[in-house]
Amino acid sequence: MVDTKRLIKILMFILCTIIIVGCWNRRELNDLAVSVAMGIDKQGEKQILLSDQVLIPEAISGKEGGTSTIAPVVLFQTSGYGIQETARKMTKRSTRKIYVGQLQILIFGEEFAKEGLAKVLDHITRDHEYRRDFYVAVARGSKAQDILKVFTALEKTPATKLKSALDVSSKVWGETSAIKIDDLVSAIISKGKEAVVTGITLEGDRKFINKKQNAEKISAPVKQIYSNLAVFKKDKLVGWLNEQESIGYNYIQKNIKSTSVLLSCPKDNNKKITVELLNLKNETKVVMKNGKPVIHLNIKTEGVISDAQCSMDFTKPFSISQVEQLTNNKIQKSILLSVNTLQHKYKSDIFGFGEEVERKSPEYWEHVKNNWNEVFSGIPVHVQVKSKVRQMYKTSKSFLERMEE
Amino acid sequence: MAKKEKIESTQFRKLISLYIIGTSILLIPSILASEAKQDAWFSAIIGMSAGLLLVWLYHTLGSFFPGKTLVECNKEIFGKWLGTLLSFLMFMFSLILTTLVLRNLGDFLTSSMFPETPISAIHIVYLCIVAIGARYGISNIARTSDLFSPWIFSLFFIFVLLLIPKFEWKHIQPILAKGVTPVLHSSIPYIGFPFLELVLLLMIFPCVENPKKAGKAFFTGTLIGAFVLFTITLISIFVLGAESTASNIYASFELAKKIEIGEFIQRVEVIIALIWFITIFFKLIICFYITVFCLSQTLNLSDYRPLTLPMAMLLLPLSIIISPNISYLISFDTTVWPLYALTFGLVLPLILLGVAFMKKKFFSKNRPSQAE
Amino acid sequence: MKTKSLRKTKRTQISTTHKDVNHQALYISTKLQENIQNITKSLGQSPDIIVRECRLGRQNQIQAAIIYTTGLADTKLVNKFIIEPLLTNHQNDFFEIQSKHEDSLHVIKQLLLPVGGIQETMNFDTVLTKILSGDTVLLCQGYDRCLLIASKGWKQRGIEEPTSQTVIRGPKEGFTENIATNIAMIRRKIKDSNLWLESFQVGRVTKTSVSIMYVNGIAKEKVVNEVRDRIKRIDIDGILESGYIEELIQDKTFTLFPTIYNTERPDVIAGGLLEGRVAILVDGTPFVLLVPAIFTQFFQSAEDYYQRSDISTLLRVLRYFSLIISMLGPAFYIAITTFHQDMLPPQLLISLSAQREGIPFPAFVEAFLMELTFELLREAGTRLPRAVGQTISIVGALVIGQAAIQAGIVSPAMVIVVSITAIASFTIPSYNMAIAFRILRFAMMTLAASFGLFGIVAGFILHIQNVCHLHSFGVPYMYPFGPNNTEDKKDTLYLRVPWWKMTKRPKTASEKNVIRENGTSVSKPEPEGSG
Amino acid sequence: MWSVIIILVISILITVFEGRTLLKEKKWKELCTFSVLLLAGCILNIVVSIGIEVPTPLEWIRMIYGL
Repeated sequence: MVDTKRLIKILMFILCTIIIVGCWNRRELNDLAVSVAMGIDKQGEKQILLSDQVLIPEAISGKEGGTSTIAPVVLFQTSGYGIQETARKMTKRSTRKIYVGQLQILIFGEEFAKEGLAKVLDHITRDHEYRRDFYVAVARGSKAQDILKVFTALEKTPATKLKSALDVSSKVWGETSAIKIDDLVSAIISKGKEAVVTGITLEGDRKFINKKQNAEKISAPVKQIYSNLAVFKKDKLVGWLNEQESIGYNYIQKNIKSTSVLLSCPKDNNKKITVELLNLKNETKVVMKNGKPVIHLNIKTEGVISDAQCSMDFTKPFSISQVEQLTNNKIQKSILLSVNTLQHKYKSDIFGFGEEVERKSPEYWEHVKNNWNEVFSGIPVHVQVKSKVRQMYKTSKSFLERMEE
Repeated sequence: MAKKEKIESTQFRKLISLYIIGTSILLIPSILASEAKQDAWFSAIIGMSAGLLLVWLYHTLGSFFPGKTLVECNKEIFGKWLGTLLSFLMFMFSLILTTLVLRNLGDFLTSSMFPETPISAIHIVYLCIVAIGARYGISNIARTSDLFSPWIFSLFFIFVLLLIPKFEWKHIQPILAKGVTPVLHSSIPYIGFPFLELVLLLMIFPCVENPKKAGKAFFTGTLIGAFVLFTITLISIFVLGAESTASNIYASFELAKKIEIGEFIQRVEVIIALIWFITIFFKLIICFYITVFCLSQTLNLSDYRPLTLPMAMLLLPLSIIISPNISYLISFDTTVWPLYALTFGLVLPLILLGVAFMKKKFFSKNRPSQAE
Repeated sequence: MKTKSLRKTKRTQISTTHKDVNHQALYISTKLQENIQNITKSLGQSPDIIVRECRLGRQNQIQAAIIYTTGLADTKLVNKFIIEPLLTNHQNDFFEIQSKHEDSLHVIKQLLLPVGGIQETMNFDTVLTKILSGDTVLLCQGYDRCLLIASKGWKQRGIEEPTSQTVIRGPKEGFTENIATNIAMIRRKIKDSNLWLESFQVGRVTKTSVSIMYVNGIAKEKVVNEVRDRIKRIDIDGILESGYIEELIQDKTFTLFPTIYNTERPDVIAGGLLEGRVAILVDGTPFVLLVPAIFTQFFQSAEDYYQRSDISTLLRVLRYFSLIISMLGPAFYIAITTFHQDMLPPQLLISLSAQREGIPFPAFVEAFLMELTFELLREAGTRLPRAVGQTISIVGALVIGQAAIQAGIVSPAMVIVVSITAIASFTIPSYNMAIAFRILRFAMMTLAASFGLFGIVAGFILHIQNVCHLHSFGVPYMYPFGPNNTEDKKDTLYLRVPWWKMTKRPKTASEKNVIRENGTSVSKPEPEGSG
Repeated sequence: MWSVIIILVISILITVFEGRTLLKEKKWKELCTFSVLLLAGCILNIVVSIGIEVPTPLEWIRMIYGL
């Protein structure tokens, strides 16, 4: 008790020395090159090309209100053998250390993805600086670096544009799937599930890549568009799903918050009726039949008729049930389509049926887990869809009908 | 001087639960899930019940020698020389435990937040605080725990609440797919890790004001601590799945990374980590206090306080050399540590209790008392 | 808990020599002239000591002298009620009575002087002290005693509104420099026979009167005894303000935090007394001390008890937040911008780093400079004459706020952080507590700059440990929190439950008589139409 | 090099502050324990800071338990 004061003095002294010597991990904000998007491409035989889209803060915010003439971002690129080595080499180009803590999207080149992602994913999951919540995408038919070189309007940084576009489209349209790095990694690791990554393509005149005029035109000459899903087997890209199949996949995964289904009119194939699905419930059941699993998919949807071109009177219950039936068929078709493609074309269980089987029957799973993808392609899948059309917005009859009356 | 210090039974309860939560909250989910996989929560329950049994043992021992610390019990039962030797071994046990706790903290910080900071710098900072705290005495530690524990528990509660939307209920299935063996097997290091270490708390057990309430506090404290660990294990499985839980060394930190509250508040993991620092701090300071106190009692010193600074000085290099890397530490924690802890946490108390019981039965009427 | 703070000052020797020169006599002699000479000599023949010699009695046979100090004694009172009755009552019964009684001093005291406080003394020292504190001395030839007549009356400040702790609702009177007035103000609030007062004289040279006040039966006897002992142990030449006493009697000096509460407000003191605390009043200062003091007390304003409980609770929560901001604000900013950038939302990160572009200093130095400038401004503002002070703060704000940003020396965000911190620190009601947190802020900034949030937490733990270690007169400083007490948490840092729920006195200060309000009686009227 | 000097300075500081009171109060046993601990700490610190590899004490425990 007597010399506690003294003790505190000594320890304060020690603390002060450390503090003075300290500051190992300190980085000032203006010493950071904040990377918001990253692209990884194949370069030559074995090397990778790492592209970092780095923010230029003054160009985005600041006193000039962002109307400066410099581009809002700058792309640093280096090639190397491993991602860590390459990232460090980047400092040769950039005056500041690249900071990846704010990464929003990671894009793999298609060629690179075909060879396997494993060699970069380990570093990304291990390094403490990477977050776990950025999106991943595969550049379809182009290089990842090209996608990062496109000027965009509306959002100042291309990365933000890429991120929010993916966010929105995966929610309201159902073709794309917003896959985060965490989902990707856990799907690759899991034995009962394969990975899926959304695709991104460049459309338009490639001359405008890396040109500021692109953002200045009302109709941008070159656009980044999300489309389709890339199917992986382990960490390697094996193929793409088309639009229908992608939607089918998303139905199974319950990824869709809402989407619209385009149906042909019962009487006239050329006229269309659109049902907007608002609520989607999905149940995957595994039933063991004769020691073999059978998958039952039960899907329940609720929707509204949002656009009807056919001449139907929706005040009649019959026409409603007709629409419901059509919706059922449509959804079932797209699901079966995607299941078929994956079972037979790619032999990759991206739906996670394997995990369901494991839960249902661990003993059986022990048997088949090592060649699950083979087993998967032979599993019967039953799909049952129950749709309900609740409302039809403000009008009960279609516009055409009302014109004719 | 130190013996006059008193703590309340509620404070004792808090100290125990913080002591159990301490470093375990970081490491336990991964250790449990490495073998039991999705049944890790089951192992947590087994560990908890084993822990409660142990607490019953310690409590019996503690109330057998009212007002006596473990070291004093040793000396009373085994006589001066053997008792001193055993107490010294006990001291080594607590010293190694303290070192391990310190090292765990340093490893956690350097690997998750400050990779460039030398681990010794972090240790020095922590040792400084701990030395001051130990110097202030156990009652001050108890008061500090009074102040911090509402924060820790409420933040833990918020942490759980924020993770609920991320639950994937199906992660927990299938239940007991591989039978009970892996579950039992993985609960062994868990029993060794926080629960067998509880034996050291017999050093401060006599400080508690009301011995009757102290026993109850011992139980409830253990229960609370074990429940927190159980919750965190369960949540890790729910959110991360068994695979990720097992492969992430600091699974609960990984959990914290999953929290998002809207767009603005993300990546609160640092704040959650800070809460864990505080629990680790408590574990460390209790261990440190016990180590120093144990030594001073073993050598019959009048005061433990002069030993705090040199002990801190000694702990610093020890914590560096104690393990070459984290995987060594974890393998030690899961293989050797349970045995080592078993020696001091189960065998020694049992012998003590047995001998004491025999002595009481045969000699109680002949000898009035053994104390000097 | 030993009080080590009762240190002996080095001024001891000076005062002893002073004694040797002047004090030849210990007692009053029977010779009047000798006495007068002694007194004037002892007081250095100061011209403000008035010696009025006169003769009393029917035959003017009694030689007497009236001595007082101009300025300290109320001259009107001396003339009207001391000199006049003595000189005009010659022809009255006095003479006859005097013949019966030998003791004319006694007669004068009993029959002649229409004044309240009259004492007799033989002690020469007392006489000097009394003269110097404004009393009048009546010496008579042939007596080795004298009369001390209370005639204090000097110009003093009237009761004004306290400036250090202002309230919107509540009494607007504050203590004055006069201890008697102060005691009266407290007495006016608590009219109970158990409100006890004890007086001491502290300071060998200044002979300042110090009083302790407590409600007998509520205050812990241990605390009262401890206060009494500690005050008696003080050995110093002078006490000029209650700050002297505070420092000399507090438990442990190694802390930034005040462990004794001080206030200018009688209502706060009265409230404290009712809770069982002990008040220490010192003559010559409007600041009255209250012990034991606990941490939470310093965050309570008198007004909290006058506003509705829900409002007060919210205000206390607000203060609690501002306490955290004022201690940790800049530290957090430094930690997050230099260590944990990933905690920032992307948009904020962009705008912050754009602002920092071109700033020559690291964030820590920037923050340090700004905080230092702010402290300078604050100090300048309080020290300068009021009119200039205003100007200084305006100039400071303009120069620092505008020019520094435009020159690119500091970033706007930092200015915002520093100003928020400054504003937050003003919400802490107690000035000396606010200072403690201001100092801690710098320590926390340093820790944050070297270890980020980890450093802040480490510092925080250290600080909490230290605070938990403190005691104020045997009461743990962090009382209702550590050690924990649910009952007493009803009136703490962030909570003020309604009066009808606070039925017990805090255990900090009172042991017996804890029931403050009869819990069963419904003091609140039932709302009409209910039930 | 610097680290060795700092370690020595700190050890001396600790000795001066703590040892003085112990000496004054004539607590020889405490002083003895104190010095042994401090010496061990100091030497170990220096050894570690110079960079000499020290085997971990955990290995001994492992050996005792025969694993």
